[in-house]
Amino acid sequence: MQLIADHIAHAYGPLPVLDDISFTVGPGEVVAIVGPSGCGKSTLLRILGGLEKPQAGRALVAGAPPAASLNPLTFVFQDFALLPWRTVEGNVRLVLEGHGLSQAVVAETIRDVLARTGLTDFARAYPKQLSGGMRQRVGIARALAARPAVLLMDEPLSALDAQTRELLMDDLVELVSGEGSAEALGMVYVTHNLDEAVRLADRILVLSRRPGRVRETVTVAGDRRARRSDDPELVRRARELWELIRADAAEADRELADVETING
Amino acid sequence: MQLIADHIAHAYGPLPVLDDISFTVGPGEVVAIVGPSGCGKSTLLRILGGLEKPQAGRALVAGAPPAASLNPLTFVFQDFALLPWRTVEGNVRLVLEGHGLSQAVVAETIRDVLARTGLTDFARAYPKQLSGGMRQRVGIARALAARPAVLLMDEPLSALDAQTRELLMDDLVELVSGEGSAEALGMVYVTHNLDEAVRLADRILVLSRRPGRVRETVTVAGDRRARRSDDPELVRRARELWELIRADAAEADRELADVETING
Amino acid sequence: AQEKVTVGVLRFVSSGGLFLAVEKGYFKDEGLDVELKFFEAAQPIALAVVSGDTEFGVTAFTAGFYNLAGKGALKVIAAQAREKKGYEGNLVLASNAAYEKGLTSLDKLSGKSVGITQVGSSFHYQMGQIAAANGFALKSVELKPLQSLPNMVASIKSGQVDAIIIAPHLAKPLAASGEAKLIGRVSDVTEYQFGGLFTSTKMTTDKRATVEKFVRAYQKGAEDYAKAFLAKDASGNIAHAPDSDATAALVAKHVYPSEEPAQAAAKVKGAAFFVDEKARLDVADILTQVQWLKDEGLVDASVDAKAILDLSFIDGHINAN
Amino acid sequence: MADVAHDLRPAATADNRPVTFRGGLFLPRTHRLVGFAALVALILLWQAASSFGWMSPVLAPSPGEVIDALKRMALSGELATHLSASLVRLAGGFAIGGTAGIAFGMAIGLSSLVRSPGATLVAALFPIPKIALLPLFILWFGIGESSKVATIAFGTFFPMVIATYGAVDNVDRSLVRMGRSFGLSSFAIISKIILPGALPGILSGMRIASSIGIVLLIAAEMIGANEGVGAMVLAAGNLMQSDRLLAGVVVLSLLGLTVAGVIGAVEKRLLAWR
Amino acid sequence: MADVAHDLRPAATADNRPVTFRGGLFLPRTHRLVGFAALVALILLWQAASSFGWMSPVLAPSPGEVIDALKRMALSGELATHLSASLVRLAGGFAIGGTAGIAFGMAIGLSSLVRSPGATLVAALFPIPKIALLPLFILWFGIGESSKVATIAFGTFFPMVIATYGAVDNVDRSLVRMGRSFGLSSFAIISKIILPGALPGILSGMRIASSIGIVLLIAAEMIGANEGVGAMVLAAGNLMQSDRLLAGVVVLSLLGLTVAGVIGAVEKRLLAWR
Ligand SMILES: Nc1ncnc2c1ncn2[C@@H]1O[C@H](COP(=O)(O)OP(=O)(O)OP(=O)(O)O)[C@@H](O)[C@H]1O
Ligand SMILES: Nc1ncnc2c1ncn2[C@@H]1O[C@H](COP(=O)(O)OP(=O)(O)OP(=O)(O)O)[C@@H](O)[C@H]1O
Ligand SMILES: [Mg+2]
Ligand SMILES: [Mg+2]
Repeated sequence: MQLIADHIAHAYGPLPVLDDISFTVGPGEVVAIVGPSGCGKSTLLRILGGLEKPQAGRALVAGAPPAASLNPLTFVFQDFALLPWRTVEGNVRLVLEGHGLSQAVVAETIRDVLARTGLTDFARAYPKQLSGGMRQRVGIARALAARPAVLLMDEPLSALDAQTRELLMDDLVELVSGEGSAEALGMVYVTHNLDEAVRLADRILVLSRRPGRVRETVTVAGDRRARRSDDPELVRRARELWELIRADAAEADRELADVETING
Repeated sequence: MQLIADHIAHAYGPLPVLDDISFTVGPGEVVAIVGPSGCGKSTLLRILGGLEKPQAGRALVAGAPPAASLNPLTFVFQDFALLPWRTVEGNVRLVLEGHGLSQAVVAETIRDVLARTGLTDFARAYPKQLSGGMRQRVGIARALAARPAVLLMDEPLSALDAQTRELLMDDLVELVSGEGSAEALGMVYVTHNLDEAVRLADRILVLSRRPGRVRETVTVAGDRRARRSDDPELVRRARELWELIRADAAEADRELADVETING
Repeated sequence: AQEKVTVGVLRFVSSGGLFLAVEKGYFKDEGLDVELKFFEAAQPIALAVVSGDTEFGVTAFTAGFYNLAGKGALKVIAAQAREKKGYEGNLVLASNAAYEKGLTSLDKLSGKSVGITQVGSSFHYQMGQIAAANGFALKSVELKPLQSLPNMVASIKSGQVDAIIIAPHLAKPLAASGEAKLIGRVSDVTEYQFGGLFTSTKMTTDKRATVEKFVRAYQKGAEDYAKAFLAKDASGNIAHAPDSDATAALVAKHVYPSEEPAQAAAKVKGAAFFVDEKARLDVADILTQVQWLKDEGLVDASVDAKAILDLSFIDGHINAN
Repeated sequence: MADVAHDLRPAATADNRPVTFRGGLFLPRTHRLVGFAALVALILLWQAASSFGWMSPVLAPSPGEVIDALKRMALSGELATHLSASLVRLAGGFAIGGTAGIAFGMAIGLSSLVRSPGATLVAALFPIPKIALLPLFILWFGIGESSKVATIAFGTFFPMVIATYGAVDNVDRSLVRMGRSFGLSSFAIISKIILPGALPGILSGMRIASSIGIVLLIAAEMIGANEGVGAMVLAAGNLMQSDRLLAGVVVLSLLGLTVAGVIGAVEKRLLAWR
Repeated sequence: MADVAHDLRPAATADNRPVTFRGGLFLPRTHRLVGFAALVALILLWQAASSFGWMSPVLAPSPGEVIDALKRMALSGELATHLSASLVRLAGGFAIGGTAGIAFGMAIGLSSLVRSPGATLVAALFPIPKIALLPLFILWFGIGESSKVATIAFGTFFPMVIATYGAVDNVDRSLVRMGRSFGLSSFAIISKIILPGALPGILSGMRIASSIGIVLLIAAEMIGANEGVGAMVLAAGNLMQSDRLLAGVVVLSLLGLTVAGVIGAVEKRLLAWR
């Protein structure tokens, strides 16, 4: 299944936040989205996932999702969005309920995704009892459990330390390529971490400051399974990306652009 | 004013999370704390700020805070903790109320911290109307407004893009050294971003996995105002730090340590 | 200066004597500035007199009243209305359904359900008298306390109860419209002292002069009431005095304050219970009432009926020996 | 930097279909007019019920008759008298009961010292019917205005206490911790964090308590009241004047709508941030 | 890697002082025993009031007398008869009114179609005193059990509706959005996200509604009831038997405590996550 952003534009009241965004992502592909804070990245993901109606343009899908997929377009939310009254396990179970899965399959899926996110010991803890990074991992575990065709990830590793992040990125790489029995999946990956972007993405969309517009699309070539974080080539690409962004930053210092304010 | 961690240890029920942490931080100093997700960093900050009682050891202060300080030990929370019913401006004003400040001083302070965090245009927006990174910046603006003697920052830039992060780090550097009229302040800086740690810190406490214990204390020498993110020496230090941490990660893969589980 | 006293009262025609005494200035003549305090239930009136919030009260006698008065705080000093043969009085209605099944007279009430307002109310007592007079046990009747007159009307119309005892101004329209059947009059069975004027025991001892003045004016009101509404012609029918319309209008002001005066006055005339012209109490009946209620377990055995009465303010109470 | 493309829009294939919108958040809208229409429908239903005889005309007159009765009462000035008497009692009683209820509810929600005894006494005293206590009310407050105001104050106090402490219990404690961390005084935390956080629950409690207050006008005006909508309804019941009785009911109902409208407006203003 | 130190503990200076603890989050604790003590204190106060004559013995007997009356009623089996009759009505009425109230409140909170008419009708009908409508209840439901159950059902319905829709309005919509994003059915979102999220408010509403239900036993048992605690209280009131009246009040109060205890236990279980 392919997910297609077709000239998407959006505004909140007088505040334009997205301007003419188009791209495609299919199985085995990762599109990373980087851009300044408040430029509309989360809004774009919501539109792609059908949670918000764009003011112009459309989010489209082409092709059928894999039969086993419980929820073809699956989010990892920036603010986690965990149910505080369910345990870690219960939060994951939420997305498995109502699909007629057997008890055994449900239990096995939960066991698997909690193990992958290092939460096995905290299966019965409530969100309130978790650290920030653990909450974020519950959000990831839940998304994995839904067997998505396209994952819409909003800064999914932002609260994690470098080593946990490494491990989870390895996991994501496997997922995307469809290692083992699983099918390959697509991923839209919003991040502010350029290292993550070059490590994971096939294409990196660099958005301008609000209203977010695609300033550049950077292609990262080569098998992502072969990439290593300390690969000098990747480090160089990340530095390049950074220069690109910094130029934009210098251009318009701070958020004093002449946009309509949201005030009043 | 100095803040002293004196053999602090803590546990939640059967789950030990901190073990014998000691360090000192004073005006003009930055102590960074890095460590795996869930190792007790946020807990440590809460104990240092008097929000939680440690099971052993003490948090101490020595010396008087600067007279102008509204709140000597000030937090930037990992989950922002904004009042949803107050606007951006109102959230900042909260910490200025009740100190007998004149209207003009309050207004000027708010103007200043919002400008520093790039939120001027969103002064009257409610938290719900902000992006993740903007919310985080409100938390920073609020902390700055309180004129702290020691800032306890819990991953304060985690939701921000690289360029905004750069700008805010420059700001923090100035703050710590007491540029201009302001007094120098101390900072305890929890982060999972090693580049941030080497860029800002005098000392980096590397914590082990839960229960968090100081594995290493890494000193970063040199004037922090002269440091640049792309300084090869800093990049080298960050890489060293990463190696140090990775060794720990390899040692005990994933969170399957033999700790008592929180389950049941 | 006039002495201020308040009287607790319900908006019923049977308290007409009191209203006339106010309207015609009899209290003023005695140097009393009387304020009427209208209540919407009888119970609080007695309580207000006990607590000293009002000096006097006029209501019907109920088991509750006797229980309260039996504790020594209240004294009954004059009469209100009375059930008397040949005058307006409570009527017994059967529901249409019950009537069709044969409930056509009072002696057939045994085994039927009868709606009353409250346990220990006058209706309850009157049902007891009917049972005694017709030779069946009260226990054989299923009494349904329904609390309010609208509830009674609703119950009889919908056949929820087989019969009710109810005041004539409500009974007659029901019977006339065919929504229920009239099967008897209470006054055919028994004469009955409905209620009285009472005050606190403290008043009768500490402010005797005031009480005497009040009673005198009250009696005058009762006399006017009797003259206007209760006079009979030779054939025994009520013959209203020529000024009865004006008198009724005065009463109506208090009973139906919101209604058109002419219509209200007519209602007053049509619902005029018997009131003794000198406001004398039927003492023997009160003793009988209390005894019956005691036998039924509704009035505490320790209550001394005679101690409730202070007969010294009016001469010649009926059946006083 | 290589491989820059500005439009990756794919060729539209027959297979393309829009992503299903799934953003419905169950955020219903309020339409004043629809609310009004519902009231009209209720009155029409009532008219139908009396036209088709589902309600006996003796017990329940038609809307027309009731409106007539209302008109007469309005013209004679009687309505104004009753309404103003009741409004004073209601406002006084609700002001006392509501304020005390919020204060006590806050105390139960905030203090270990108050919580157990407070919550227990509320649970024990709330279910006591006011009517059963009328004798004591007369004894303590007399038969003047104070007993009437007290009846309403007592009746609104208890639901406000329960709603308030429920709402306080539900305030996110991480915000309280934030307030503490900035050295806010306990008073500031209570007034700036807990009270606004509990406000939705408190306003919901006020809707309930104000309605209960109106219902209690009847009980309150049982005691020596000549004026007041409750007294009028009672008197009309005793005199079997069902048109007046229902006119009184209509007035109480309109009163309830007004109070609910006011609370709704306050809610809209104070909870705009949601 | 250079400059490794394992203990940076400073020399203790005279000047050192512990960081002030400021973690008090206003999370009061519940102590059953203290609650019980409060009840005992209330009874002692009552005893004192009657011993020192603050309450006229004519109107309010001492606790001792009331306990005597209770004992007599318990021994004669009268208490059991009244209590069981009332419990059946209360349980039935509250079950109907509560369930319908939660369902209707959810509908108001979730659907634009229901919201405006629903909220308006509730605001208009809640303030109508049940007592004024008893004649209509008799007409519609008779004077048997159904009118009694209906009275309680109506009385508990309205507060439950208001509490429920207030609670639903207050559920964090970002959680609903999450549910939508995982393709949960509307039913699943309502039952798994909105209902649990609204639960604290609903339980608080249940505390209020159950107390109102107990109060309404009196109104319900006004109509043709010979058995039931409410009927007993009414009869005792009519007969001025203040010891029996207060005995009835004590029973209602204990009933209220029991129901509150049950709700408290449910709350403790279901809201453990807070
Ligand atoms: N209120 C609590 N009750 C029980 N356990 C808790 C509580 N708060 C934290 N913990 C546990 O304490 C441990 C440390 O949590 P803490 O938030 O201090 O971690 P952290 O180092 O800040 O992690 P992260 O980088 O993910 O934010 C975690 O295992 C967490 O589950
Ligand atoms: N519900 C809303 N109402 C009004 N404005 C909104 C709303 N949600 C977002 N915005 C505004 O839209 C803009 C883009 O927000 P968005 O969350 O998409 O940014 P973002 O790119 O994800 O930023 P960040 O990296 O900080 O998370 C911001 O200026 C924000 O203030
Ligand atoms: Mg975002
Ligand atoms: Mg943390």
